[in-house]
Order: sequence, then structure tokens, then C-alpha cells
Amino acid sequence: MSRQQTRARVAAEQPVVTYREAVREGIRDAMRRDDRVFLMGEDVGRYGGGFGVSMGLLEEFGEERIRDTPLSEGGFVGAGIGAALGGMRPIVEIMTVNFSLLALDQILNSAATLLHMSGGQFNVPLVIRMATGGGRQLAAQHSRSLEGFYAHIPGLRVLAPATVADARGMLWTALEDPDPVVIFEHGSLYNMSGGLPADSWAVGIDRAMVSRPGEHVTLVTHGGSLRLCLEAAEALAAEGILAEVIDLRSLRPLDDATVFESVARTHRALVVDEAWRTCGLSAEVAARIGEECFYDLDAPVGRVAAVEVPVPYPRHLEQAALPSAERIAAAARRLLSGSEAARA
Amino acid sequence: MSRQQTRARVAAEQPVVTYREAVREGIRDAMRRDDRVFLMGEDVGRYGGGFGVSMGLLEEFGEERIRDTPLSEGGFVGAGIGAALGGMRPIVEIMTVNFSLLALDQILNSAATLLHMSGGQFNVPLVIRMATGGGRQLAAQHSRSLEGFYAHIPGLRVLAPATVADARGMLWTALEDPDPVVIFEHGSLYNMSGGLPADSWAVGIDRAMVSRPGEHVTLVTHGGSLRLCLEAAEALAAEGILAEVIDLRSLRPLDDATVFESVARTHRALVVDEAWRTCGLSAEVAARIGEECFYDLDAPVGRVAAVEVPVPYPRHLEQAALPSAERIAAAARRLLSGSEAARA
Amino acid sequence: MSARQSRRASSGAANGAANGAANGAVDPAASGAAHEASSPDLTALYRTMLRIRRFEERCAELYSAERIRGFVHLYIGEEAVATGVLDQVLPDEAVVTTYRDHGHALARGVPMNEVMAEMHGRVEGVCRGRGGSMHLFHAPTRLYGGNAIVGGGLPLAVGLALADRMLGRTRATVCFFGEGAMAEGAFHESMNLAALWRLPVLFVCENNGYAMGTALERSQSETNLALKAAAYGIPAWTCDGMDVEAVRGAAARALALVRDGGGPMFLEARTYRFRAHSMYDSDRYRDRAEIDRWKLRDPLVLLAGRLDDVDLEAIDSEVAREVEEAVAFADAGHDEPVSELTRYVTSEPITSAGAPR
Amino acid sequence: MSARQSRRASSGAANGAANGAANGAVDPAASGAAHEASSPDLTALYRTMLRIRRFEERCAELYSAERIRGFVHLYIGEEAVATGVLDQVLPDEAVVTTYRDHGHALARGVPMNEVMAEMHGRVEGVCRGRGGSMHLFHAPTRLYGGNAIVGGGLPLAVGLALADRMLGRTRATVCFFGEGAMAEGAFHESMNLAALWRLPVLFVCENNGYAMGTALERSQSETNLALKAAAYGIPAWTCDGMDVEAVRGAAARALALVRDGGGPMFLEARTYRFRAHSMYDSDRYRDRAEIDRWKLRDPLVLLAGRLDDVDLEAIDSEVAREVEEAVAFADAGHDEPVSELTRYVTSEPITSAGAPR
Ligand SMILES: Cc1ncc(C[n+]2csc(CCOP(=O)(O)OP(=O)(O)O)c2C)c(N)n1
Ligand SMILES: Cc1ncc(C[n+]2csc(CCOP(=O)(O)OP(=O)(O)O)c2C)c(N)n1
Ligand SMILES: [Mg+2]
Ligand SMILES: [Mg+2]
Repeated sequence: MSRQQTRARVAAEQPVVTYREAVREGIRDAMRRDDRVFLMGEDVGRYGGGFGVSMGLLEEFGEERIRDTPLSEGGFVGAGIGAALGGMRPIVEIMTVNFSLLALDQILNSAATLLHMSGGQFNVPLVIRMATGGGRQLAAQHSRSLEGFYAHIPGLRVLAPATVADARGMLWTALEDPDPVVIFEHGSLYNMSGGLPADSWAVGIDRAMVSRPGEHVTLVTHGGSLRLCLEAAEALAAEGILAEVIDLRSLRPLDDATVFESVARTHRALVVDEAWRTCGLSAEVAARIGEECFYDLDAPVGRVAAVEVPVPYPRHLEQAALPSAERIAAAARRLLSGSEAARA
Repeated sequence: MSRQQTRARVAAEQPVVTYREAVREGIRDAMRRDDRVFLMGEDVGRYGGGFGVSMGLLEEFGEERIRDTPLSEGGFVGAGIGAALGGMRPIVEIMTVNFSLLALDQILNSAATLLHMSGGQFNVPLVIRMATGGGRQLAAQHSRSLEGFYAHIPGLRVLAPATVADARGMLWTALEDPDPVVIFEHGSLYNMSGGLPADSWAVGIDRAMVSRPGEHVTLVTHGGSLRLCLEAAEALAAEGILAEVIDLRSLRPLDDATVFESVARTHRALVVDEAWRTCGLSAEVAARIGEECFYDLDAPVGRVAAVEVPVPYPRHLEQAALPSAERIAAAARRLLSGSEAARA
Repeated sequence: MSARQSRRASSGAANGAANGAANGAVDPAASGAAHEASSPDLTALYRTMLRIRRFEERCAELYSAERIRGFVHLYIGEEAVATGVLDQVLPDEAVVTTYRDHGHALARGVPMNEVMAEMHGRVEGVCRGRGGSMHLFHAPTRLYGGNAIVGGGLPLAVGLALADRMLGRTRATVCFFGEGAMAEGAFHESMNLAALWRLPVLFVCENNGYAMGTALERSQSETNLALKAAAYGIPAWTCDGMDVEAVRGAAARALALVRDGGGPMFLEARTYRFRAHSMYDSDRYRDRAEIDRWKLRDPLVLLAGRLDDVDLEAIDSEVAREVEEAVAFADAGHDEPVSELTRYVTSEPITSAGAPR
Repeated sequence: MSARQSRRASSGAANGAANGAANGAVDPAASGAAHEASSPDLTALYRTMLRIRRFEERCAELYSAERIRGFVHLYIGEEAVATGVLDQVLPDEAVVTTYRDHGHALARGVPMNEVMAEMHGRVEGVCRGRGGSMHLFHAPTRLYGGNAIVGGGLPLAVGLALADRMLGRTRATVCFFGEGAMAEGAFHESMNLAALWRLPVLFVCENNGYAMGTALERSQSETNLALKAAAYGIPAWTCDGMDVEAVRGAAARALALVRDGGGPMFLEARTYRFRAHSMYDSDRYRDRAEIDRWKLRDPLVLLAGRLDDVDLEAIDSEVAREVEEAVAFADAGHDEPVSELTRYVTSEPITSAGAPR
């Protein structure tokens, strides 16, 4: 983290960039800083990336370091693991989480396991980036949210940048990690704009962040759902309900201490996750709150998650399947009134 | 279920068979009953199955219906899906859950999704069986428990037979299901013996089962951990603690009603799962109990799960990594004393 | 539809138009087909290709108008492939394809109304609107998707053929995929399974030269795709995918062998997409000149040149009318009630449409 | 070890012993190697093979005595392959193998004590006992497993070679796998990546005819494995995997090309396992006669016949002593404290051994 500290956050002008540009800047910066860093994935080069993230990087860094791969998710993710073992610092892009299942064996059985199984001999300094989530009418096979699968796996670090600053800064920190890191970029965020301190780069990845302070209920979320929670919090505020919104940022390890501290104050928690409810990340967060905040809770922990269906194409059905600010606000209201009713 | 009812459970002699034999009998019976049923997987034929389940079936049914496959998990599971679409009733054996990651894309993106995405046109009557779990010193890559991944997926039914009767009977019921069913057979159970009513076959798969009634705490578990829980309950009983043990049997859908009913009586719940704790099935069960039994609980829901490491080879480390009867009993004790302390 | 209906009469003749070569002896350059005189049969092929073309041109407009959303992959330029192959596929044979599936659905005989309604997400659509452009499934014509995981359809085709074999049926399963898909493990495993078990599958590679922005030579070390088939002992043909007669002829020969118990066959159709990969992309990865060169071989223009005495304008206006009717049908369609969202996650107690046949 | 150390002197000569053939022209029958006169060099090869043999025989006993547990896959019968290939691999080149890895570890120069301790689950083992038989990793000799997911090691080898290329190093990576693994998608994807990028990988297929109980001809439609390599444009050799000189010669030629920038090469070694797949199986899937026939070509006996003036008994007792010392070492070893269970799930703040080189 030493390099990190040398570039202190200064109160410079904050240029407004998109999340897409922030990721791109993060990649560009890493590649300029460290020759061992390279980007590999389907269509990251000539095409500029499935979501346009790497547009222009081929011109700057050439084909060796902006490496187009064939359609072979298992193969090139495994090759990324091998390259990391061999001394490189690969950034492997899997176009979307949906296709990452083809590489899950390599990620679990090799990347996450080699260090422990080899008795500490071989670490895997690999960063895997992928787009996740729904909301763009791409239908079932292109709208999954499978973060929970990855958050289940010891040996991985799993990140979900929900802001422009995290989109750029987490990559730096991830590349300094000696172990494999998976970064989920929600597909709906790429066009989001935000201010980006020109001179602050690497961000801490160990702590969740209180995105909006509040008093009455804690909304715990990450990634693409953060905006929905902030929107819901805004609507609730108009009714006098002050919701605290926590952006988990790191999905593995989970900074549950920040969550517990909040719930100890608000006495109510609502976990919001775009993934299916059953056995998703929301289950883990809810279970931990139940375990650790049992005597603080004034109401059962609530969950807002995706309806358990493959996400359908039509807008109205997709919207009905996925969490929305309205559903979140409604669940928060129920949590407050329900518990009051129960305690009355 | 009509055929099921015709063969009423009669008080016949109960031959004692192993779990392995029970699965084999289930397969044999299904294949005799229905020409569309066939078994396909690596080494199910000449070798007799990685765990000896299908020993002898090749001789009875021939190579077409006891179909050895190449090492191609994604390919032959996908072929099973296609064969199901084409009118067959395939039983696909994946040697162990560890290798199933290579087929997870097909299971999630095709088997579990086609019915909904096609607007109800194409159902996939496929049964996938696989061995799961650790405890046999097979080291990290052969000791996973990934049931939670499958339990996360809408469109699948997920079963975990923990008894000899379920090993045989669930297969029948699964084959009657018009949709994909995944059956997890815990590797440590194959040699377990148990009585098997000669004349009762298909078993219901919708309900969890109270394996041992109790009053003071509910242990919720499945598969290979059931025996550990029963052992722990026995030890606890000697101390006057009466644990109720629930065998979930079906992991998706979860029969949480049976769990809630129990917790409403015992006021304490301990979820036992051999998988890693974070984002495993235990999280979902704990979260649901927290949600639905909030006002019944006298203590936070407890969880006993695997330590979050790749399972190591040496016996003492493997035992330390996985749940044991001792750890379960200890956790149950803490749950009782802890909550009393808190209430005192 | 009419093309397929009139097929039995013409498929013998079509054999003569085949420019296939057996495994190993493929000469990609020799792809000019022998032409037959124009015939009602060729007119039907033309009509099918035009239906696809006009349908998609209209979809592109509707996409700009935001009435169609999501990912849409146009088949424009490649119409001869689906048209030529599916002309030779019998009604009860199974067809598996990819997200680039409008052409296959239409050539297969899925009513245009239902396809257009699907693109609009209407409950009147072929999948109740749930699949959209990438996921056209149609039980009556045994169209098994519309699979959007690249390579994901191939194992399904192997299994469908396996079911046929085990049930004693002698029919083929046809599976379409792009050349990019051939790098996936699923391709390898599926080819081996089909060949090992000598299953009746016709694998049709639509080689349009690019997987998104990645040219074949930058994604595969061996660009002679027929050699890849040889690695499994599967006979391979290469045909001119811009010439619908050539495609039809090659498909006819390959399918005859497949149905005859010859095991799986591999057909490479050399083709080109005239548009971007999905609705819009920068197209920075292709030469303008390359695109123009291929457009000279537009499959519709090629075939039109052989239809001297046919009133193409009449066909054009019939097709235009059909497309407009489809748009009207989709427009008049309904949203599936939100209350039905969770239907068909699992089968309903009494399945009928959903029952496997 | 001595074999590898003396290698530079002999590898030129070894080329003469190669019975490889270039891609496509492989004649599997022509696998009798030309013999050289016995030499210190051959004696070293013999010693390595014997070390593997005796080590494993002892492991089998210890397995019966329940002092070694889990899955154990013996290499007995196949010793010539690892021995011949690894004799030609330079100390700083990377080696990737499978769960059937004792032979590779020993031939690579991993100390027998540490391998035996690993089999016993001792902290003195090469992986602190955590991996056991199937997972031998050794940083000092760049042995990257010991991978027990069939096919799982191939992409790692591709990546290791990619790193070398990007870092401007001209060295090879060697990857061992069974013929059964070649049906996996991982094989296909890895071969293509390596060939497409012309990476310095030597792929060594240990074709022992069976994947567990499944004979090659029941798992792959094309049993001429060299043809599979051809599908990627990768040159292929087939050699007699029972003849360590033949293996060494073929490996020498292939490695020279690989290091020379010739891109990946594929070497098939025809071999046989004399024992069950893992410790015990019914072996119902093989003919007694077939096993006996192969045993006539025992690689140790074959080579011994060429070592006229060497005191084989002296070697035998030296090796026996080494094995017993290894057992004693393992016996005297310790269990890793349970408190260390969670070490190395992630790297420790200061990595040193774990740092990639
Ligand atoms: C497994 C998987 N990886 C990546 C993608 C994203 N993707 C969709 S189409 C495509 C290119 C496919 O090319 P090709 O197979 O040649 O078919 P074409 O689009 O040219 O018809 C890619 C990379 C995907 N859908 N599935
Ligand atoms: C992906 C995967 N599938 C199945 C297995 C179980 N398995 C272990 S070894 C083996 C046979 C492998 O045969 P081959 O590649 O020829 O190597 P050999 O054992 O003959 O050396 C099988 C099926 C596995 N370990 N990994
Ligand atoms: Mg293409
Ligand atoms: Mg083998």
C-alpha cells in the first residue's frame, strides 16, 4: 500500500467521467505502472470490449498486452492463472458473469485452491473482471447475478465497485493483492457518471462504506443495487424514515463489522441484492446479522432480492423480477411498521 | 404418483442393504419399468461406476442404456438435457460434485432455464446424480460440498438422500418429475447399511423429515451430516438436552415449514452443513429461520459448517475442517447456555 | 414454408448442385455452384431469404424506435445458409441454433407474426415474449432455440440425436453455430460424442469470418475448419454460404448420409454478415472494402440473377405486406400479466404443450 | 537427478534415438528405438525409473497398512515417460502434471523424502502434507502440480508459457496428461490457445490406453491422437512410451523446436499402467492377456537389457535404501498443527516462498 500513500488524496478538481471510463483509466494506469500487467479476454482489443471498456487501449499498448482471446472461457481464465503463476499480473476479462460458469472450475479448483493445497508455495496474483446483472432486457442467459457463487469460495477476494471512484481505484488495490481477486462490474453502471478525484487512485478494499447515514433502518447492498437503495432512501426520507445505506464493496471477505455497527444503531436491517434470494449473498448477510445482532434487532432482517425466475426479456416482467427502489422502500416501510405492530 | 400408491407400504421383511445397493436398485428398477430411462456417465459401465454404484448394470442392460461417456462433463450433461428434450428420461451421473462445475453452465443456462425462457414449451425431465462431500482424505479438489450452488438455481429440484430408503426411493420420484432434478449422494454414505422395505419404493420429496424428535433445540441438516447430528443428539440426550434433528431431504425447494414448526417448539436452531459457511446452504436456512421465527427464537440461530479452507489431505486437518458430532454438540450446548445467560 | 413443403420433389435434383467434398479433400476455393434453371422451387428459396431480409430490416428500424430492445443479432447477408439447409430438413427433425436466430426461425416455418411478437416481448410471441430476439423456441417445428451461450446448443443437439437413436427413429438433428463457437470446449466435446456414438447430427458452421470483432485467424490456429472435423473422424463439406443452391445441395447430401446412419457430418458455409455483430457496433475491426466485396455476393442478388421469368416485385410486395402484418400483430399484442412471471419456472401439474414428444 | 544433471552432454546424442515423425505422418507401429551402448547416462535413467518403481511399490504396501490414505494413482509401468521427458527439461522450465504424479515429481528431482512425507500427510511433505499423493507441488523445481481435475492442468501450462513469452524468456513448459483428458474441452481450448499464440509448450500425452475403465476407442472417435494435434496445426510425435531412450529422444527433438520458437509440440507416449487406476479397482475392463503382453515390455527390463556392464544390484540396493530412508523420514515427521489449518488460504502479509518468480 506504500505507493498508494505516496499519492495522497488532494483536493484537486474532480473531472466527471463515466464508470466505463473509470475502469478504463484504472486499466491504463496499471499497465503504464507495471509491465507485468496485461489485459486478456474476448474482444478486449480490436472490438474495444463487449461493453466498450477497453476502447483505445489496443492502440496504446499493442496486441500482446491487450490480448484478444478466442471464445474459450475455461482456457483463457486458466491461462491467466498460469500467467500469474509465471510472474505476470494478468487482468482477465470475462465478458459477463453468465459465461463465467465455463471458467468456474478453473477459478475454484485452481486459482482459489493452489496456494493452500501447495502448502503456501504458489500464490495466484490474478484479477478477473466481469460484467454482472440484469435490467437491460437481455433475457435469462445474459442477466444473471452470480456473485454469491464467488463469495462462497475461500481463497478468492470478491469486489463490487458501485461508484466511479471504486471502479477505478479497486483495480489498483486488486492488482497489489498477491491472491486472486474477482471484480464484478454491474452492466447498468457503465454509463453512470461521477466525479473522480484526479489524484486519488488506489482505494481501500477491506471496508464497507456508509453511503448515506441514517437512523431508522439499515439497507445493506452492493453493486448495481446501490443506486436503487439510495433512491429508496431518498423517498423514505420524505416520509421521515431515515435509512442508512451501506455499500458492501467487498463481497468476500465481508466487512460485517460495519454492518453490525449500523444495525446496533438502527435496530432494523434490510438486505438488498439483485440475485435470486435463496442461497444468494443476501442469505449470508441476513444470517450474519441474525447471528451477531440478535439482541439489537427490533424486527426480523428483511431481504429484497430477485424473484426466483430466469429473468425474462420484456421490460415489465424484468422490472417485476428485479429489485426496484419502490420494492425496497416498501420493504423498509413494512419492516418499520411490522416490527412496531409486533412490539405493540 | 399413482403407480406409487399401487405399491402400498406393507409390513414386509426389511432386507438390509447398503446405500450403494439402494441407489443401484433404484436405477435398476427405473430401467426395468421404463424403456426411456438410461444411465450415462464416466465409467458407469465396464468400470461399474466411480463408487461402484452401477456394478452389474451393464451386464443386465447393455451398453446403449448403461452408457460410458468420455471425460466431457459439459458435453454429456448437455447431451442428457438434449436427450430429455427428445423424449428420453436420462439419469446422468457426474462422478463427483467437484467435476460438476464443468457442467454448471449447461445445468443453469440450459436445463434450469429452457422451460421458462421458452414460455413453457420445453421441459427437461433429466435426473443428474453426483457424489458430494469430504471426509475420505481425498484433498481439496475431491472434497467439495457445493450443494448451495445448485440450491440457488430456480428451475432445478435438488435432493439429498441421507438414508438408504431415500437413496432408492427418491430416484423414482425424481424420474417422475417433468423438470430437472439434481441428486447429491454423500460419498461417505455408500457403505452405510440400512433396512429397506422391499415393497415401498417411491418416496415423497416435498417434505423434510424429523429424524429424531426433541424439545430443546432443532438441528437442521441434510446428507452426510445427518449421521453426525444424530450422533450429537445422542450425546446431548445423555446430558438431558433433547435435540430435534431435521433432515431437509430436499434442498430446493426447501420445506421450511417443517423447520419453522420445530423451531416454534424448541426456540433454538442450529444449522449443520458440511459446506463452507459463507454463502452456503446453511446461510439460507439460518436466514429463513431468522425471518420467520424471529419472535420464537430464544437465541441466535447457530451454524456449524466447514472451516473456510480447501479441505486438506491429512486426517487430523480434514477432521478439523469439517463438522463433527463433537462440534455440533458443543455448538448446541453453547446455544442453550448462551441464550439462557442472555435471558437470565 | 413453401420451400420446405415442396422439398421432397426437389431434393434429388438439389444433390446435383452440391459442391461438397469428402473429409480432408475440401477445397474452399471451389465454391461456385452449378446452377439449375429457375423453378418454383428456387422462387420459394428466394421468398424465404427475402422474408428474412425484410423482417430484419424492419426489426432494425423498430430497434431504433426502441420498440424492440435487448440484444438483437441480424442475419442479413447470411440468409442463404438457414434457407438452404432448412429447406432440406424434414418437419419432424430437430433444429438447434444460436442467438442469431431470426433466419432459422423463419426458414423453419415459425410464423412471422409470432417471431415479431416475440421481438416485441408480447405474450403472443413464440415464447410468450420471454425470450426475445435471442431465444426463439418453437415446439411445433421442433426449434430448440435460440441459445445465447456460445457453443451451448451443440450438446443439446447431440442429446436430441441420441434420443432419436435410442427411440429407433431415423431422422437428423441440425445444429447451427458460428465459427467462433468452434474454439469453445463444448464444440470439441460435442463433436467427439456425436462421432463416437455415430449420432445423426448435421453440424452447420456459419463461418462469417468474425466472432464479434475477432477474425477467424485471430481466434483459431487452424483456419481450415474442415480439418477440425477430421480430428473427430467426421466428414466435412465446405460450401459457398452466399449461394443458396450450393448450400441446399451440400445440405441434401450431408443429410442423406446422416439419415442413412453415416454418423454426424460437418458442413461449413462460408458467409458474411453485412451488419454489425449485434444491433450496433463500431465495426472498426473490418475493412470497408471487405464488406463491399462481400456485398457483391449478396445471396438475394445472386439468386435473383437466376430467376429470369419470375416476378420479383410481386414477391417483394407480398413479403412487405407479411412484414407489416407481423408488425401490426405485434403491436396489437399484449404484455404477459405480471402475475404470470413465475409460471413455467417448473412445469405445471398438467403439462401438455410442454410435454416432450 | 543425475540424469538431468548430465543431460546437456547427452542430449545431442539422444536426438539420434528419437523415433518421432512430423505431424500427420505418424506411424504408431514404428516405435522400436535405435539403441545406444550403455553409458553412465543410461544408468542414470535406469536409476530414476527404479526409484519411481520402488517408491510406488512401497507406497502400495503402506496404503494397505493404512499409513497412506485417500486416492493414490500408481505410475508403475509408465516410468519411462516421465523419466525420458524430464531428463530433457531444464531446471528452470515449468512442469505441470496430473494426480498420477509421483513419477514426475521424482524424475523432476523433488526429494523422495519430501514426496513420501507428503503421502503420509506430514508437515515435512512437499506441500506440508496438505496435498497428498495427488497434489505434489514444488516451487524449487517449478513443479506446478499434481492437478486432480482431469484436463485442469493444461490451461495452467499455457499461461506459464505465455508468461515466459511476455517476459522474454526462451524456455519451455512441459505439460503431462492422460489420453482420457483429451476428450475434455480444456484440452481443445488449451491446444488452440497455445498454437494460436505459438507458445513454448510441450504437451505430453501419456497414452496408457485407458481412462479409469474406459478404453481409448470407447472414449474418442479418432484414436490416432496425433491427428487431434493436427487440428490445431500442432506438430505431433508418437513414441514408444516403454522405451525410455525413445521417449528421451523424442522429447529432446520436440523441446528443441519448442525452445526455438517453433510453437507448441505434441508428444504421445504409448504406455501402459500395470496396476489398477487408483489403488484398487476390479480391473474387469482389461484382459489379463493384454496386461501380460505389456508387462513383457516393462520399461525397466527393457533398459536393463541394454546395460550390460552395469551393476544393477548395487543400484537396486541403493534405491531400496533411499526408499526406506524416505519412509523413516515420513514416519519421523509431524502433523501440521491444527492451528495452522487456515494458513495460506490467502497469502501471508510477507510472502517469500510464495512469491512468484
Ligand atoms: C460462452 C459465451 N461467451 C461469450 C459470449 C459473447 N458473445 C456472443 S456472440 C459472440 C461471438 C460469436 O461468434 P460466432 O460463433 O462466430 O457467431 P456469429 O456471431 O459470428 O454468428 C460472443 C463472443 C457468449 N454469448 N457466450
Ligand atoms: C474433470 C474430471 N472428471 C473426472 C475425474 C475422475 N477421474 C480421475 S482420473 C480419470 C481418468 C483419466 O484418464 P486419463 O486422462 O487417461 O489418465 P490416466 O489416469 O490414464 O493416467 C477420471 C475419469 C476427474 N478427476 N476430473
Ligand atoms: Mg462468426
Ligand atoms: Mg489414460
